[in-house]
Amino acid sequence: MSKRIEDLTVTENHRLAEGFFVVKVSSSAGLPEILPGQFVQVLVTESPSTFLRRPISVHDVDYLSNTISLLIQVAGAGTERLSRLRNGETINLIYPLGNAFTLPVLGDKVLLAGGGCGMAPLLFLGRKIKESGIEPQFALGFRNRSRILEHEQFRDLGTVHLATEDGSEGHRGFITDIPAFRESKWDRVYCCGPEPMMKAVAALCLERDIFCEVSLENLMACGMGICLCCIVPTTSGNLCSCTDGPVFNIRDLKWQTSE
Amino acid sequence: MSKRIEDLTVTENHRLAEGFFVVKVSSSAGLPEILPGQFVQVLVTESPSTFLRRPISVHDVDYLSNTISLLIQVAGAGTERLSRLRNGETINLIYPLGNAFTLPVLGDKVLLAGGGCGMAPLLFLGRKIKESGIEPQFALGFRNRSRILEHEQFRDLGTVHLATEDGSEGHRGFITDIPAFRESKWDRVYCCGPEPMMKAVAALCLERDIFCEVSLENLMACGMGICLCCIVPTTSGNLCSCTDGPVFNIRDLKWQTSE
Amino acid sequence: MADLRIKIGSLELRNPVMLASGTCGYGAELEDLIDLTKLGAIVVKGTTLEPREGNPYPRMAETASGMLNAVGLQNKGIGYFEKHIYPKLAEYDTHVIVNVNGNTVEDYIELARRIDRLTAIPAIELNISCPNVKQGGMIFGTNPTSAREVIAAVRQAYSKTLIVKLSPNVTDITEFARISEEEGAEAVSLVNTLLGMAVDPKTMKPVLSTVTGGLSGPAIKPVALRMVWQAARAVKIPVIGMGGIMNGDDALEFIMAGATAVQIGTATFIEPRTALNAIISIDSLLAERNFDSVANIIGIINRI
Amino acid sequence: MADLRIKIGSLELRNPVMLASGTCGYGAELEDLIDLTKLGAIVVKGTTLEPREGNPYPRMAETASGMLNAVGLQNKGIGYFEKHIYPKLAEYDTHVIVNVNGNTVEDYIELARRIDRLTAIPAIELNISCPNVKQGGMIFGTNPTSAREVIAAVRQAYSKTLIVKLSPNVTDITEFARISEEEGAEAVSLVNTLLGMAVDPKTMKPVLSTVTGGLSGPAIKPVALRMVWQAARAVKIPVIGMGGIMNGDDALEFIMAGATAVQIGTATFIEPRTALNAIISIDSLLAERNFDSVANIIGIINRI
Ligand SMILES: Cc1cc2nc3c(=O)[nH]c(=O)nc-3n(C[C@H](O)[C@H](O)[C@H](O)COP(=O)(O)OP(=O)(O)OC[C@H]3O[C@@H](n4cnc5c(N)ncnc54)[C@H](O)[C@@H]3O)c2cc1C
Ligand SMILES: Cc1cc2nc3c(=O)[nH]c(=O)nc-3n(C[C@H](O)[C@H](O)[C@H](O)COP(=O)(O)OP(=O)(O)OC[C@H]3O[C@@H](n4cnc5c(N)ncnc54)[C@H](O)[C@@H]3O)c2cc1C
Ligand SMILES: Cc1cc2nc3c(=O)[nH]c(=O)nc-3n(C[C@H](O)[C@H](O)[C@H](O)COP(=O)(O)O)c2cc1C
Ligand SMILES: Cc1cc2nc3c(=O)[nH]c(=O)nc-3n(C[C@H](O)[C@H](O)[C@H](O)COP(=O)(O)O)c2cc1C
Ligand code: FES
Ligand code: FES
Repeated sequence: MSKRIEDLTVTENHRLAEGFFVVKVSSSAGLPEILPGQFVQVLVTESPSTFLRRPISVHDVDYLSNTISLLIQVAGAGTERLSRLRNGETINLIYPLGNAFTLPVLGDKVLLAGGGCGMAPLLFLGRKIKESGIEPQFALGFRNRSRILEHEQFRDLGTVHLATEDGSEGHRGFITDIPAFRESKWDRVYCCGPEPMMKAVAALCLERDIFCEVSLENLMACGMGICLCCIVPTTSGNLCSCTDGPVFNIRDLKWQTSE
Repeated sequence: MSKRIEDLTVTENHRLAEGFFVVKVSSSAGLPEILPGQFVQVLVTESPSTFLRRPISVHDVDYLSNTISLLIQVAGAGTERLSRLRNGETINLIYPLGNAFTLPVLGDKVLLAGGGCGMAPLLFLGRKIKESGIEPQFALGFRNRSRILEHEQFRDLGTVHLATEDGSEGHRGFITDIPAFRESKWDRVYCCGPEPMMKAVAALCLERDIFCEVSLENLMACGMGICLCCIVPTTSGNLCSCTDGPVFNIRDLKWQTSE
Repeated sequence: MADLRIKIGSLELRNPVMLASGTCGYGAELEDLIDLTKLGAIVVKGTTLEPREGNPYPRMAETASGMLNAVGLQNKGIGYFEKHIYPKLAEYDTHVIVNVNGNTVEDYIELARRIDRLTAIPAIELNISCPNVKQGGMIFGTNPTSAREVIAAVRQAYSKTLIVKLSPNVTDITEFARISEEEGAEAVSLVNTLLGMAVDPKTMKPVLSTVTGGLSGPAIKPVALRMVWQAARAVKIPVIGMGGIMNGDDALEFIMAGATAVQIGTATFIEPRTALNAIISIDSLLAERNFDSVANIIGIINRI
Repeated sequence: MADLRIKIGSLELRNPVMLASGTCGYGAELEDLIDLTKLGAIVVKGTTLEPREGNPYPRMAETASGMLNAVGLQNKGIGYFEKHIYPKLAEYDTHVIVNVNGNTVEDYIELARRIDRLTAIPAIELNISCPNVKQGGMIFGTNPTSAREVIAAVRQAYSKTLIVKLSPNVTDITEFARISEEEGAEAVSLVNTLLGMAVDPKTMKPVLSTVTGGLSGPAIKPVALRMVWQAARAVKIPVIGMGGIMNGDDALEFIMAGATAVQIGTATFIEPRTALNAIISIDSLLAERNFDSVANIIGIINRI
C-alpha cells in the first residue's frame, strides 16, 4: 500500500473531555485507502520541544468528506499543540502507515477492548467490522466516571460494556473484569490501550485460546521502517512496530518487559 | 536603574505596512521608569528556531495605560512570531535595558534621523524631547513610496522630512541628502537605522562637528551584560552594546567594520 | 542549470546529496515519497557479517533539536543482503553504497571482499564509528592504531571506492582523516553520531536500554560542521559532510565549509523530501550567484 | 524540607546549584532579577593575569537549541579584579568561585597565588577548556600531559578548594577526570563548550570572527550528561555537571547521572530564574519521593 506526504486542513477540533480531543482533517487530494489499525505521522509545528513527528492512530475515516478523525490525548508538548489546532490550519501527515487489524470472518463473535486514547483505532475498526456484516461489541475501561469519554459513535456500531476502576459507572475494575468479557465465548478480541490493559487482555485471551490482536504504541522516530527504533521482540525476532505493526497477534509477541 | 522580568499582556497589534507591526503590551504591575533609547528582551515562544530572547527597542511608553509600544520589523522566525501576537496573549520581557539617549538642553536645535525599524526608538525620544520644551525635527528615510511607514505620531511632535531612495516621495536619496539636514545648523543629531545610514549620518556630523548619538543593533545573547557577546570597539576598549549602549556618541566609536 | 556533478574517488555522482546510512533503510521504504533516482547516492543500512538483533527497546529518545538512537546495527547479515536485498538494489537507477561494520578486522575484510563482488555496488562506507555496539564500531574509530589497521586491511580487500566514516567522539578529527587518506581511502564521511545519553527523572533511570546512544539532528550541526571544516583542510581526498542537515541552507553550510558532498540523516524521518529540497537549494544558489558548478563553492569560506 | 547541602572538597554549599562562569558576569548584573544568596555558588567570569579585549565582533551565533560564543575571555585582568571587583564580591552572602585562565603554566600559578590571598574566595575553577583562545585554554585541557602539569602546579600554589573544568572536546573524558583527581583537584566541573562553527550561506563566510566557537545550551545536554556520567564513575571526587540545563528536570538528570552539583550557563540568558527554579525542583522531587537529602539521588541511575 502506497504512502504519501500531504498537507491536510483541519475542519473540526472537538474537546471530548479534559485532555482529550477529536481533530478532523480533510484531504483536498482525496483520501487513499486506509485500513483500520493504521496510523499517521503528524508534523508538529510551533512546538519548540517537539523534534520528531508524532504517531497518531486513524480514529475514523469519512470518504464522503475525505476526512480523517484523530483522537488525541494530551501527553506532552506535541499532543498539547495538536489539541490546539484551529479550523483552517494545515497539518502535514505521512500516511497511511503500518499494517492493519485482521478482519473477522462472518459468524465470528467479536470484542473490541480499549481505554483512553487506545479507543482511537477501535472506532474505525468497529465501523469496518459492522460494514462486513458483523455486529461488534465494545469493552471500554476508564479510571472513573468523570474520565469516561464520549462514545456515542461506538454505541451506534454495537453494544458497549463499560468498566471504571472505582465502579463509579459500569462494572467495577478493569475491562477484563466485565462479566461479558469473561463469560462469553469470543472468537476474536482486538485491543488497544495502556500496556497493563493490553497485557491483562492478552493473558486472558491466551488462557482461553482466543484470537487476539493488540495495537502497540512503541516510541517511534520515523514511522516508516527506516530507523529501526520501534522494535518489538517477537517469535520471529525484532520486528518494527511501525511497518510489521502496530498491530500484532499476541501469539507472536514476546511481551515487552520495559515499562 | 533596576530591571525586572515580567509577563505583559498584548493589547494591540497594528500592521503598519508589509512586514512592519506595532505591538502594544501592558503591565499589570505598573511600568517602571523607562528612558528613551532603552530596549526590552522578549522571550519568543512557539518558534522552534528561536532560542535566545530578541532585543527590541522601546518605541513608545504610555504611563496612563501602563503600555509599551514595540515597532517590529519581520527579519526572521522570531520577529515573525512576534508579528503574530494576538490580543490577550502574554509575552515575557526583561526590561528596561541599556543606557539612554542624552537629552538636549533648552535652545538646542535637534534632528532625529532614522529609517525602517530604526525609527522605533525615535518616537519615544522625540516625545521626551518635546516634553522638555524643544520641538524636534525628524529625517526619515525609506526605499520608496510604498515602503514608507505611517508616521503621523512623529508629525505630531515636530516637522518630518522624508527621503526615498528613488525619489518617489520626499527628497530623492538618503536622509543625509535632505537639504534641511545638510543646510541647517543642528546642535544634536540622534540616529537609528541600518548601518550604512548610521555611518553616513555619523560621517556628516563628525565633519560638521555636530553632537551625534547612534543606537546600535549588535547581536545579543543576554542583553544584560553577562555574556560579553555584543561588544563595540570604542576609544575605551570593547564595550557592551547592551549595558554601555545601545546608544553611543559617535566620537567614542571605532566604527565596527564587520558587516 | 549549474553542474552539480561531483566525484568521490572514481565514482561520479549526479549531485552531492546522499541519504545517510541507518536513516533510509534500503531505499525502498521511501520510494512512495521521493524519487530516489534524483539523489546523488543512497548509503544503505549498516551491514555486518552475521545477522544482528541490535539492542533492546527502548532504542530512541528525543532530545532538544535532536535524537539519541541505540539501534546497534540491527540487520540480517551479509548473506541475506546478497541473496534478498542486493538483487533489488541492483535495479535502482541510483548509486547504492553499503555501510560496512565488523567486530574484528577479519570481519571487515570478509565483508569488503564479498561486497566487492557485487557489481552494482560502486563503493563502501567503512563504518568505524558506530557508538552503539560493544565490539568494533567506535573502538576502531577512536584509536588511531586500530583505525589505521582496519582501513589498510580493507583497502587491500576492496577494489572499488572506499569511504571511511569517522567518529566525532575524538579529540582531533584531522588525525583520523589523515590516517584514512594515508591508507588509501578515497573519501572520508563525517560525522557519525555523538555519544550522548538521557535520564528520565521520573523513573530515575537512563532512557535508553544501553544507557548511552548516538546523538544526531540539528543539535550536532555546529560540531559536525566544525569537524568537516577541519578535516577538509587537513586532507586532499573529498570529505562527505553530515550531521543535522535539515534543509538546503544547512547543506550549503557544509559544502562551503569544505564538504564535496553531504548526507541527510535524521531529517529524512521528519521530512523525507529534505534531500531533494537540498539539491534544489544548491542548484538555485549556484544559479543566483552565477557559479558554473558546485565545485566552485566547495570550501569557499576559506577563500573569501 | 530535604537537606540540599553538598560538599565540594572542604567547601560546603547550601544547595547544589551554581551559576556557570562567563554566563553570570560578576553576579551584580543579575541582582535585580534573582536573589543570589539563594544559590549554592556563583562562578564568576574567566579571569586572566593581564586584561584581555577578547575576540572581535561577531562573537555569537544562534544555533538549533543552542548558541556558539567566541568571547575569548574578555576581562580586565586580575589586578583590576583584586582592586575593584573583589571588594564587592566579598560582601555577598553567596560563595563566589573564580574561574582562572592562563596562557602558560606560570600564568596559572601566579593567578592561583593571588586569588589564594583573597579570603572571601573559597575556591577556584581552573579552566583548561576554553575553546576561544589561541594559547592556553583548551590546549591544556585536551592534552593529558599538559593537563597534568598545570593541575599539579596550581595545586601547589593554591591552598583552598581546587575545581578543574574539563573540556568535552576529547576522546576520553575519564582520562582527564582521573588526572585531575590524581593531581589533587577536589572536584571536576564539566562540560565546557563543544567546539563548533556556523557558516552564513548568504555571505559565504563563517558567522564568527574566529571561525570556530564554543557550543552551549540544550543542544549539548545529551553529550554533557554522558560525560558527567562517565566521569562520575571514574573518580571519587565530586563532579559538577553542566551543559544545556534549562530547568529542574535537566538538573535532576545530571544529579541522578552522578553530578554532586550543577551549573546553569546559557539558560540564564533566556530565563535568569532558571537556577532558582532548579533548586525548587530538586527540593520538590526529594520531598515527593521521601528522600532525606540530595546525596541520596546522586548517581541513583547506577543503583536502580
Ligand atoms: C502507532 C501509534 C499510535 C498512536 N495513536 C495515538 C492516538 O490515536 N492518540 C493519541 O493521543 N496518542 C497516540 N499515540 C501516542 C502518541 O504518539 C504519544 O502520546 C505522543 O507521541 C506524545 O507526544 P508528546 O509530544 O505529546 O509527549 P512527549 O513529551 O513526547 O511525551 C510525554 C510522555 O509520554 C511518553 N510517551 C510518548 N510517546 C509514547 C509512546 N509512543 N509510548 C509510550 N509512552 C510515550 C513519554 O515518554 C513522556 O513520558 C500513538 C502512538 C503510536 C506509536
Ligand atoms: C538594541 C536593539 C534594539 C532593536 N530594536 C528593534 C526594534 O525596535 N524593532 C525591530 O524590529 N528590531 C529591532 N532590533 C533587531 C531585532 O532584534 C532583530 O531583527 C531580531 O533579533 C531578529 O530576530 P529573528 O528571529 O526575527 O531573525 P533571525 O532569524 O534571528 O535573523 C534574521 C536575519 O537578521 C540578522 N540579524 C538578526 N539580529 C540582528 C541584529 N541585532 N543585527 C543585525 N542583524 C541581525 C540575522 O543575521 C539574519 O540574517 C533591535 C536589535 C537590538 C540589538
Ligand atoms: C536511527 C539511526 C541509525 C543509524 N545507523 C547508522 C548505521 O547503521 N551506520 C552508520 O554509519 N551510521 C548510522 N547512523 C548515523 C547517520 O548515518 C549519521 O551519521 C548521523 O545520524 C548524523 O547525521 P544526521 O544528524 O543528519 O542524522 C544512524 C543514525 C540514526 C539516527
Ligand atoms: C557566552 C559564554 C561565555 C563563557 N565564558 C566562560 C568562561 O569564561 N570560563 C569558563 O570556564 N566557561 C565559560 N563558558 C562556558 C560555560 O561556563 C559552560 O561551561 C557552558 O556554557 C555549558 O553550559 P550551558 O550549556 O549551561 O551554557 C561560557 C559560556 C558562554 C555561553
Ligand atoms: S519508527 Fe522508525 S522503523 Fe519504526
Ligand atoms: S548581550 Fe550579553 S553582554 Fe550584551
